This record gives sequence, C-alpha cells and structure tokens, in this order.
Amino acid sequence: AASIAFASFAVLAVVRANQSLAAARAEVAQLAAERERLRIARDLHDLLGHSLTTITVKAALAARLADRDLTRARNEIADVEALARRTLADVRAAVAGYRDVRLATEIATAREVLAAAGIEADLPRVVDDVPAELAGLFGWVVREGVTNVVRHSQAKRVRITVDQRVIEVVDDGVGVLSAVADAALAASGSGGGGGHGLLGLAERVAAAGGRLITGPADGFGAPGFRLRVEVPALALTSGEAS
Amino acid sequence: AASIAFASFAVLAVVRANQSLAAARAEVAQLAAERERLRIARDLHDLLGHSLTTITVKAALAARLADRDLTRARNEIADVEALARRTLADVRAAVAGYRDVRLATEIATAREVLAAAGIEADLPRVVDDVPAELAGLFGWVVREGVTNVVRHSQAKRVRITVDQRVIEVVDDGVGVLSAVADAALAASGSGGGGGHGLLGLAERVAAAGGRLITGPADGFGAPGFRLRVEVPALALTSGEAS
Amino acid sequence: MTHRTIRVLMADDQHLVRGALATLLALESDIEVVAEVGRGDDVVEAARRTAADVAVLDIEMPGLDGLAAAAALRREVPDCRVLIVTTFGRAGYLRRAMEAGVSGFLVKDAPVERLVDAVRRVAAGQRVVDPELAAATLAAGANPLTAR
Ligand SMILES: Nc1ncnc2c1ncn2[C@@H]1O[C@H](COP(=O)(O)OP(=O)(O)OP(=O)(O)O)[C@@H](O)[C@H]1O
Ligand SMILES: Nc1ncnc2c1ncn2[C@@H]1O[C@H](COP(=O)(O)OP(=O)(O)OP(=O)(O)O)[C@@H](O)[C@H]1O
Ligand SMILES: [Mg+2]
Ligand SMILES: [Mg+2]
Ligand SMILES: [Mg+2]
Repeated sequence: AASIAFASFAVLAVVRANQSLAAARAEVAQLAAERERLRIARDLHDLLGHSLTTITVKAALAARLADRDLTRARNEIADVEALARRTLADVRAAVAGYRDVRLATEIATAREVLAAAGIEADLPRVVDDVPAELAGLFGWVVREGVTNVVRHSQAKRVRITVDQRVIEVVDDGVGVLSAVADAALAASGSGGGGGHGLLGLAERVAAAGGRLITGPADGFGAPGFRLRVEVPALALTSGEAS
Repeated sequence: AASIAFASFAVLAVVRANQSLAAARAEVAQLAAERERLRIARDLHDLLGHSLTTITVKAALAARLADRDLTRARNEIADVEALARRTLADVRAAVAGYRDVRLATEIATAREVLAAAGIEADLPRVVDDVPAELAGLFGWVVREGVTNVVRHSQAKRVRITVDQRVIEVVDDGVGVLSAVADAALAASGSGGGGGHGLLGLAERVAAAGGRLITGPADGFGAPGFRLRVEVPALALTSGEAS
Repeated sequence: MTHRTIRVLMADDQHLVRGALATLLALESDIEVVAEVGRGDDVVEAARRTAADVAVLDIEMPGLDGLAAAAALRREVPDCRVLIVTTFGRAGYLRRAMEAGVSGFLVKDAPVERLVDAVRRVAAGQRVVDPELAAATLAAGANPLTAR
C-alpha cells in the first residue's frame, strides 16, 4: 500500500510538473520579450534620439538662415543630409544586430551578395562540424568578412573555409595596400579613422577566447586580404558568441 | 513489484519533467526574445527606413537647388524639418510602446515629470495591493493622466490614489472649461477634434471590463479635473491590460 | 549617339522621394525625366509610351513590385534598362533582381553623384552594384517571407 500511495504521489507530481511547465513557459516568454523590448528601447533612444534631434534643429536653422545667409544655410542642409544618411546606416546596423546570426544563413546570404557583386565565390556547403557554440561567432566572421570584401577589396574571387575551430575569408583583391588603410586598421582600436567592423569582431572573438588575424592572402591572389579567426578548444566557454 | 516498478517509473518521470522544465525555460526565453527582436526590427525598418530616406533625398535636393531656385530650396528645407520632427515623434512613441508599462515605473516617472513641471505631487509610495492583472492598465492611467495634467491643466497640485480596483488622478487646474475642450472630449469618440489619449485609455479600460470617468475635481481645488478608472472584481478576465 | 540625352522613367510609390529624385536627376544636362509613376503595374506601359532608356524602380510598390516590373520590362520593352533603388537590402531581392536581368541596384539614400553616375553607366550598358546595398543586404539577412 505504501508503494501504491507513493506511486500516486509521484504521478501527481508528474502532473504538477507539467502544469508548472506550461505556466513557466508563458512567464519566461513574457519576461524574455519584455527584457528584449527594454534593451531595444534603450538602444533606440540612444541611437536615434540624439541624431534626429540634431537633424530637426539643423533643418530649422537652415530654414531661418535661407533668407539671411545662404552659405550657412547650405552648410546646415549639407549637415542634415550627411546626418540622415548616417542615421539610416545606424538603423540598418542596429536592425542587423537584433537578428540572430547563424553560420548557415550568413553563408547563404553571402552567396547571393557575392553573386550579385560579380565576385566568384568558393563557399562551404556543409558547416555541420562547427560546434553549436561557435556557429554564431563564425556567422559574424562571414558577415563582416564578406561585407568588407564587397566594399573594399575589388576582388574577383573569394574563398571561405571552415573547420571546427577555424574560419577564413580570403580574397584576391587590392588588400590593405596604402598607408592610409593600414593606419585605419591600426587606429580602429583607438576609435580613429577606420571602421568598427573588424574592431567589433575582434572583441567578440576575444570574448570567446579566440584570436583574429588579418594579413595578405599569400598565394590565393596578390596581394589580397585574409581574415582568419581561431578559437582553441580549451577556450570554449559557455555563452560567448551572441 | 509491479507497483514498485511503476513508482520508479513515475519518479523518473518527475526528474525528467524537472529537467525538461529547465531546458524549456531557456529555449522558450530565447525564442520569445528573438520573436520580439524580429517584430521590432520590422517596425523599425518600416518606421525609419522611409522617413530617413526621404529626409536624405530632400536635403540633397535643397542643397542643389539653393543656387538655382531659392524658393523651392526653402520649401524643401521646410519639408525636411517637418519630416524630421515627425520622425522624432514616431521614434518617441515607438520607444514608449516598447517599454512595458508597469504601475510602479509609471509612478516613478510621473514623480519626475511633475517635479520638472513644478506641480506639487501627492503620489502613492506603495502599490503592492494592486493585483498583477491591473498593474499594466493602471500604469497607462497614470501615464495618460499625468501627461494631460502637465499639458492641459495649469494645475498647481495633483494627487493620485490607488486601491485594489480603483485609481484616480485629480488636479486643481482649469478643468475642462471651455466648450471647445468639452467638445473635444465628446468628439474624440468619433475621431473628431480632441486627442486620442483618453479615448485609447477608455478602450483599454473597457477591454478589462472596467469604466473610465472624467469630471471636475470637486473639493480638491476648483474646478480641476478628475480621471477615475474602476474595474470591478468580477470583471477581471485574464490578459486584459497590455 | 553618345551625346543624346538619357530618357529616364521613375517609379516609386513614395511620391516625396520620387519627386525629389526626379528633380535631382533632371538637374543634370544629359538626363531627362520622361515619366513618373507610383505603381509597379504602370511601369511597362509608361516605358513603352515614352521610349525610356532607363527605368529607375523602387522595389516595394503597390500593383506589382519593382522586381516583377523589371522582369516584365525585360520581356516587353527590352531596350529599356533597369536600375533598382531601394531603402532595404533584403536577401532574395538581389537574387531576384539578377534573375530579372536588371543592370544595377543601389540604396535610395546614395549620394546624388553616385545615383547620377549609376544612371549614366546603366544607360551605357554597364552593370552597377552598389557596395553599400550589398552591405545592407548582408546586414538585413534572409527575408523571413521569402526564405526557403
Ligand atoms: N577584404 C579587404 N580588402 C581590402 N581592404 C580591407 C578588406 N577588409 C578590410 N579592409 C580595410 O580595413 C579597414 C577596416 O575594416 P573594418 O571592417 O574595420 O571597417 P570598415 O569596413 O571600413 O567600416 P565598418 O565595417 O565599420 O562599416 C577598411 O576600411 C579597409 O580599408
Ligand atoms: N487634466 C486636465 N485638465 C484640463 N483639461 C484636460 C485634462 N485632461 C484632459 N483634458 C482635456 O481633454 C481633452 C482630451 O484629452 P486626451 O488625452 O484625449 O487628448 P489630448 O491630450 O489632447 O491628446 P493626446 O492624449 O492624444 O496626445 C484635452 O485636449 C483637454 O482639452
Ligand atoms: Mg567593415
Ligand atoms: Mg492626452
Ligand atoms: Mg515603395
């Protein structure tokens, strides 16, 4: 009888656990969505509040100045144009950040973009052997690497290779030729001239305990550009790549 | 033996259910967050992509026209200013919408806003006795009520009182004096002259099975304005207030 | 032949943008805007009627989207080349654009010089891919509506 009573108790516990599972699901989902909304609201506020206010004020100023000082009015309106364009770029980047980055999807998008840009692409078909914890990080490498190839390289060919711990994006373009571009790369650490792409990527890679290496493509096509990210097995900690 | 075996099986099931509870939590949270991000990203695209593009293109046009046709240039600048203003308002509204409205946060915000406006405020310190299902709705009442006080009332003092089913925002300002404002309130149901604030609030309240009452403040300071929302206990259905 | 003006058709449902872009293009001495439409399904008829050399098409339009309009143009008015301008780079758009045989695509907020240059190059039979649009596409990722 004891074991029967125990059995009934256990069955009841199963039922309870299932009920609480459903309740927990709803609650967890709501909390997660709310946290996400708050985060994005903060982002938006910081990202857009300031620049849209500046645009508005400068447009108002240009309107006032049009009758009195055409040169200054023209400068203000040129500022408005540049600001609005940059704000739109910021919005695009922010929206991109809200999307989950997965290696397979990034490769699919890269295939399409490279084809459209007329750049011959040699891309991995299967990326199943990349551990799940690295799929996000490697996805970012593909996205930033390919964006740079399209924007900066003038390459004819690009090749991406992936294995369990290493990913490489190599092109046969102009490479980082000029002192200017070199300086940009070097300075990006100090927030100087260059972009944020590789800097941001380097931070993500470092957070995952890996390293990012850039240099000429050697051999693939001269001089070219090589972007390589390595994450040693030991470095794998939980919850790195976003 | 049979019942013992069954008991073991049931115990195992409890363990399994608990494990799956933890796993489900993580998965559900991630999915919910991602769904929310995608939804907001789409909103952002639509909201900002178009208006920022228009601002950019029109500013470019104004710059080009400045030398040739000053009148048209001036018109373009005026358009840019109006657009930028509207976009900023849209962003503010979006950000506000993404913030979850909770009574406690809304009261904290109201305290700040009223202090900044130089209006003496008597606000509840503790709102723990408001049932969770009403916290969102009552938060909206505080937000809209206080916004209206600041915008329309010219009040010197405002008092908010809350109990389990009733919330009131009372001020000692001008009240709805003029025929114009009365008409606005009345017409808001048909989308006429007045704002949308009270109308929208009335809809939320109705959805929760409650009612919204407006009128003079009687006694608190003449004539004043009183905004009162009552939700009878029976009316409480799940998932009303957003 | 080389000094003939380029006849441009503008299609965009956002009339503020369309008007501004049309005026900007018309300020160039070698460009003439011969038609403006606000719906995708008006594009073919307008291109035929005006003998446009280049159709500048928005993607998201009522009636017919810009990519479908581009495909129809290639079939029915093959002399008219297509330049796609869009606010949003979405994966799927680029692929469809190429399948539709468009000559160029760029972001709508590109600097005027870039737009004017793209119109001239497309008119001359060249292909123009704006790196910024490619970058925007990579950023935006697969369009959930057309994925798979
Ligand atoms: N594949 C490449 N070929 C040639 N140069 C490159 C390549 N990738 C990067 N570079 C050079 O390195 C610089 C820094 O790249 P990074 O991605 O950090 O910034 P960006 O692309 O200029 O701007 P952002 O990524 O912030 O939009 C680039 O400006 C470019 O000069
Ligand atoms: N506390 C108050 N004191 C005086 N008049 C008020 C007060 N609250 C509301 N009103 C009057 O009622 C009208 C309708 O209010 P409602 O909140 O619906 O619209 P609104 O505040 O004008 O616009 P919106 O809320 O859409 O921004 C107001 O325009 C105002 O004339
Ligand atoms: Mg970059
Ligand atoms: Mg109001
Ligand atoms: Mg459109």
